[in-house]
Amino acid sequence: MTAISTDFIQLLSPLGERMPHADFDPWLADIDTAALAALYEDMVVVRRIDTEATALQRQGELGLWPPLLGQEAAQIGSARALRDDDYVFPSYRENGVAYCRGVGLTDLVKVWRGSAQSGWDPASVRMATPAIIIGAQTLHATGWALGARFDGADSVAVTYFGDGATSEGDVNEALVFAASFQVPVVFFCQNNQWAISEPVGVQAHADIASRAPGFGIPSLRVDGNDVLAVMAATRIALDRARTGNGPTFIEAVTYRMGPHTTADDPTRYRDPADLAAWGRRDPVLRLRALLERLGHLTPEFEAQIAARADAVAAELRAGCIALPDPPALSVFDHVYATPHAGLDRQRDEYAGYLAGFDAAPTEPTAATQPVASTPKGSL
Amino acid sequence: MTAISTDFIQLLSPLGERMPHADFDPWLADIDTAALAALYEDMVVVRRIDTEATALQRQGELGLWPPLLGQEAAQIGSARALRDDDYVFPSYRENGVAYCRGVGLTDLVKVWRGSAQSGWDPASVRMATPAIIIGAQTLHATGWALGARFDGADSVAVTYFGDGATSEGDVNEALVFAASFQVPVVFFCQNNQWAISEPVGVQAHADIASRAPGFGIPSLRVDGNDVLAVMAATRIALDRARTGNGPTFIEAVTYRMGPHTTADDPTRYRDPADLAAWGRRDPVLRLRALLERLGHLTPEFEAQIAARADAVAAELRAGCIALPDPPALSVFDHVYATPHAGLDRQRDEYAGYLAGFDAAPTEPTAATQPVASTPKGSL
Amino acid sequence: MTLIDRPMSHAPVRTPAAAPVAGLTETSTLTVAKAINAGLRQAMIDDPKVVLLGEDIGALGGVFRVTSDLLAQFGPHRVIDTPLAESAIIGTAVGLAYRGYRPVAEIQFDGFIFPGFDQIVNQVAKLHYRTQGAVRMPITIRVPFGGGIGAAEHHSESPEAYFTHASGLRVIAVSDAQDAYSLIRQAIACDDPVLYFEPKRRYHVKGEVVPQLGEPMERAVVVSPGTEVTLVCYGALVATARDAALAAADEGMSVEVIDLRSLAPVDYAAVEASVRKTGRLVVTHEAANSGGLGGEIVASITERCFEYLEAAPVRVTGFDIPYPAAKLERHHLPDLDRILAGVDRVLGR
Amino acid sequence: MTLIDRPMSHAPVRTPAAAPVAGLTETSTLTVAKAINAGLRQAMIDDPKVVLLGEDIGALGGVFRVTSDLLAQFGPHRVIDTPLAESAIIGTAVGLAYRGYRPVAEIQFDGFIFPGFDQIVNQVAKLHYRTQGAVRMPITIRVPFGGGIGAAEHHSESPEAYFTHASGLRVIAVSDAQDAYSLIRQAIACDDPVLYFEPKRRYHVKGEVVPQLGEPMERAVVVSPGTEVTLVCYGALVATARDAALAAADEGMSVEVIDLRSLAPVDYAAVEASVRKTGRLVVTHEAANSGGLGGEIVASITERCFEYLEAAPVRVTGFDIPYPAAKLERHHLPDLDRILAGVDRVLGR
Ligand SMILES: Cc1ncc(C[n+]2csc(CCOP(=O)(O)OP(=O)(O)O)c2C)c(N)n1
Ligand SMILES: Cc1ncc(C[n+]2csc(CCOP(=O)(O)OP(=O)(O)O)c2C)c(N)n1
Ligand SMILES: [Mg+2]
Ligand SMILES: [Mg+2]
Repeated sequence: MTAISTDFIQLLSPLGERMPHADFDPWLADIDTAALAALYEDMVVVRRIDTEATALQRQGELGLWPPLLGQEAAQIGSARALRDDDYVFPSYRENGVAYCRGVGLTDLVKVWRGSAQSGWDPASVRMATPAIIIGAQTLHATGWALGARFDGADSVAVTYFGDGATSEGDVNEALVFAASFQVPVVFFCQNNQWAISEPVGVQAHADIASRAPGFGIPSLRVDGNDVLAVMAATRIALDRARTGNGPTFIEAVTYRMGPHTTADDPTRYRDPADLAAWGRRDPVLRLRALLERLGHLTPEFEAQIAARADAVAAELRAGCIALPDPPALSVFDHVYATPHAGLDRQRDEYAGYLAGFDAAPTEPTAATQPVASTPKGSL
Repeated sequence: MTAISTDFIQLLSPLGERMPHADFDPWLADIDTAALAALYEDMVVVRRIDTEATALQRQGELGLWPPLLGQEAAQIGSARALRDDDYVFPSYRENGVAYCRGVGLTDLVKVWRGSAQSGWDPASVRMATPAIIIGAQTLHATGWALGARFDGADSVAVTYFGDGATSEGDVNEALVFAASFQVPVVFFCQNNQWAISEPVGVQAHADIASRAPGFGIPSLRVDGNDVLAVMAATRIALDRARTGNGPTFIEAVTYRMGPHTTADDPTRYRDPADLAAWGRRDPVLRLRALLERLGHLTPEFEAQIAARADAVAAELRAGCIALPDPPALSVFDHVYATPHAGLDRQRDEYAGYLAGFDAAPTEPTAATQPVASTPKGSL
Repeated sequence: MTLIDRPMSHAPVRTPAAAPVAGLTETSTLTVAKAINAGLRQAMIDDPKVVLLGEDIGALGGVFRVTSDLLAQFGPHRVIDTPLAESAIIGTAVGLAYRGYRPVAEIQFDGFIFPGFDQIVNQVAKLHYRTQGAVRMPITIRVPFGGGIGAAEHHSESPEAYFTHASGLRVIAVSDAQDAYSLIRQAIACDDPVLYFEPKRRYHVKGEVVPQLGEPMERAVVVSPGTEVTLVCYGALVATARDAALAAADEGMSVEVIDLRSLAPVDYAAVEASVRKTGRLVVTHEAANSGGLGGEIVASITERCFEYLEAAPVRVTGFDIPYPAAKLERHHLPDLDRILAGVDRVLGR
Repeated sequence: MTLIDRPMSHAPVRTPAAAPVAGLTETSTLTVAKAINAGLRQAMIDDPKVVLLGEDIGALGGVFRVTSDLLAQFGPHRVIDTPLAESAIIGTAVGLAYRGYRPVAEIQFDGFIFPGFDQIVNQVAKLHYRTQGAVRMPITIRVPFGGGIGAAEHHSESPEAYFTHASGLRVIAVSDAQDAYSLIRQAIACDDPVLYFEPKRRYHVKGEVVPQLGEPMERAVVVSPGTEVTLVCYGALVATARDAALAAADEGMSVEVIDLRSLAPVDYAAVEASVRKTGRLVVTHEAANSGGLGGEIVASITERCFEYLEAAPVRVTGFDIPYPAAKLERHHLPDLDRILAGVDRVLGR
């Protein structure tokens, strides 16, 4: 079993004790019991979304799902620190963040059902759709933040990425550009200890958080399973950005308790003892314990949260199953924003080809074609 | 004028004073006056090579030349610390290093005359030929060092690159891989304050040397115009690598006193006062001053060095001018190591085409083709 | 000490494997994935300088299990899990080649090759030429490619044409278990850099594998003889093309199917011989039409045997669109019906 | 405070320029480089969201001085000297586009585009499609391209075909001062991403520039009419092709020269109209033959007007080699003689 490094900031112990912290506490002055309860609800709900989506995948309704199990505090704590006019540039695992941004539940699964290459209009929730090319989005965030600086806005770009992503050139170049231009961007790294089958030790022999200062970017290393530490750190970073002090790097030390995606089999590479140890640091149970200590964990409260989670799950399931298949010719839509002679010709030809099939529906049978109708595969 | 940061290790002051340094001095125990004189000769000779090559370019004999003027200490101090079985992966400016590795003088200019895409067989001098794609060579060094580790050898890869290069993804990925695999590689960054027209402040707001520790790689920041500090630092890094302690990063703080290349015009972007200030920190004059203090700067010694520099310059010039033009059909050679049907066909066709010209020499006249016969251009 | 230092954990210990590893000794029925695995194993037995590197290729055995068991059998100095950075995977392979190794790099999915593109086209492809033959780049880059698996974006692409335009590279695409086994061995043994494309959606298709090197990898093969139309294909579409030829035969059309195997160089002698016979050419691939290999083949064959052509050659390819969502991919990928429509077209039917 | 902090120098102050900047108002004689400069200036005047970014484009004005004076005129928030990293230049442009900007990125030389390749083909090209039109990528990527200047490696390449295979991009190559001016303005105004290739070795060639947008950039133009052979070209080779047409006329052959201008999409209507008339096609480019644009054009024209072709189309291109040393480049680049030989061949002479 690998030892768990605890060289990070923690405000909420695994047992739910609230630990005072002189620098961070002022950033949480407004987090009263009601606020804690709201955070708890968020975390329960996104975990439930995760469970439901995993079930939908197992039932063949989704091709793939990348679970956030274990990373609820990292995502909710950071996302709930954002303002509406901030802009998120995520990877593929930030379903909890997307939930907070107001992404529709069905939109959340559209891409994993294979109905579209992305689920929502980024402008409507000020959150880009998932970046699958590891690390690419960190540069987009940096560019957006540069634009925000030019505009004199005090909005901030927040980009999410994993421990594995820190090895990619793009992420390091994003640190270079962000430092050079002193743009309002927060680099939020969820170090969940794994990049598919590779433990974080393959990527780095030093703490991930220690990377950024060498680029001239201050960094914070927090217990990523502690929603309060995450929220305070994010607020500090956002405040620095808003007040013209440039980028900040946050490493949220957490753990991917599920598989990499539903296509993955962690038993091939992961010591079960590790998982058990991290289970004792569960971010949801921890906040629950605090609420219990605060006397807020009434049966009514629990029932209310459970009802909300159930409702969300039901809505997700119904929306997912009801998602219409995209029409055949939409395969040609939106390649370009303006007309394109070559593509128009191909569309016309293919429309004619489809029209040539006698039988209704006017589509090829492709009987011998082994194309899966529901998507599967890895990430 | 920009202030010169002197937050680095210096053993030899700009005035030629030898400053004691508890950590570094033990690494220079063998550097007696004769050794200093040899280093001085190297530096004078490579500066002379530089001047001669620049003159050859001005006279149309070379298409381009990237001067090392001002960087002699960084290159000689490091290159003279290497063993024969170490392997150098340079950029395009390491002509001083190449000289120390035993690269032939004519081979040094072959590529800049446009006679070949590289000047020498890397294996013969254990130095790769110049990498023009900024930073690419740092990964090659890392891979070579990984191989050396597999082989159980105690040879070390040393890669040279500039301050600008530190912004490229490749260089950062090289740091990641080198740290992950703990390979015997030395990252030698000549921070000459400029990437063409961009001052180092565009690339980084922190010292370049502070980059590496965040990757788990220790680093050293030395006065790059001080041949002794450079040599000691390189020896320390090499020793770490040889004894299985992995990579080290060295930032040699120096100054590009010439243009980026002979195609560049620094008056467009550089404050002359900067150049003057750095002139007072000249690496060659500094060592000369030390030799003077040591009473070694006799007229005989100076004459001997001058004669050697003259001889080298004459050899370089003669060799350069005598370089034969490559034969037409060699354009097809060495694309592949093994036969290739497609290319063979093109070669045969072109040979037939050339043979079809009546007039001797059997080559096209291309009268209207504005292809320069001597190369020019930028880098 | 003035080192700006911080404590480092220990480098992984790299111990050689203990027991001797056996390769394939007799004809066996294997999936494409297992055939590549067997070919890799044999190459590693044959030459201690063969090392594998890539993401998740060790304990996991790769996301498609193509490198299963190799870590256990050869140890971590031969099967190297790398940090997550494709440019570095390729660049490190270049350095290993400088030091006399014969690296086999895995790119996890087709769409992830692009961060490594610069090292491939500017270094791997050019170093032998640049150094006038002094530095060899016997690097194999394995890439699972193609669609039809219902995957998310970047997991179904066909980037092969990009590499056929980069002089200095060789490009292979295999279609069945036998070639998967034989050609990975040939690719690794080749002193030139080879892009080796694996037909992702056929990984689980079984076939007989004779443990031999077989035909040289540059040769195209006629996988189904015919007289009226030459149908050129490679990778996963070979099976579809064979099905199309069977279906065409039912309709009385005789289609000769050629599996290119080598995409660079293309075995034009073989294609030309067929087209001189049939007078009609159809080329199919999943990649976009514009700039795809189909155009190159049509142009080259037109140049070589224009007078033998009885109709304009036809391309049946993916459209000029980014790879679409899984639910739409069957409207992008050439399938049996679209290939047959192409055959009809070239026959003027 | 628990921030792992270190002192930072101040961010560069970004002040807008003071005096109003004037664009080109009357017909002027300009070099190609100055014409692009004038087009950039006009685009920046027209739309405050147009920003330039790249290496050395500020104080230096770019290594070819194409962005000369723009920093002084528009200030450092419109003309941005970036750190040395191409992937970041493109990725930052993507982010700026997300925020409503219209970025113009400069790649210093053709061979340096490859570190940015992933961001171009996986992000710039695909984002509009990925987001079903929600996110536009009105990014222009300027690339000086082509050889003939006696430069070192990576400074003379013709990578355009790679981008014509990447669906979602538009690709332009200009040949003279007028198009340089008009098409950079059109490219910047276009809501799709555009790769804009600049004919490096013609930067200093002068021509008359009317300050107008001119023909839509998708249109090919006949730059020299003829009846017997259609000669398709683009970029720096347009001048060579015109010379070849003149020389051919001396020998009694009538060659119609078409400057493509747009390489993706190709204006096939224009090429087809010409080939229907001439029956003969020659395509020339500096890029390698295999996988180059020539094959695509030959294949497409063969598909479209096979029955009009009187001879196999001919390609006159660079060879399938990495760009050679300066002293050898004239044996790689198509020149007047080789183009004439191609014209002879297609005419069966
Ligand atoms: C450029 C690129 N290379 C490889 C992959 C395949 N891949 C998908 S997720 C992943 C691991 C990512 O690990 P990390 O950054 O830690 O994020 P996590 O999945 O743990 O959230 C890999 C290798 C990819 N998507 N993109
Ligand atoms: C990938 C790439 N991008 C751009 C260039 C163009 N270029 C050549 S040298 C140079 C500046 C390099 O600066 P630095 O790394 O500090 O090295 P120096 O020239 O100062 O030795 C640039 C931008 C290049 N050669 N390669
Ligand atoms: Mg991770
Ligand atoms: Mg420099």
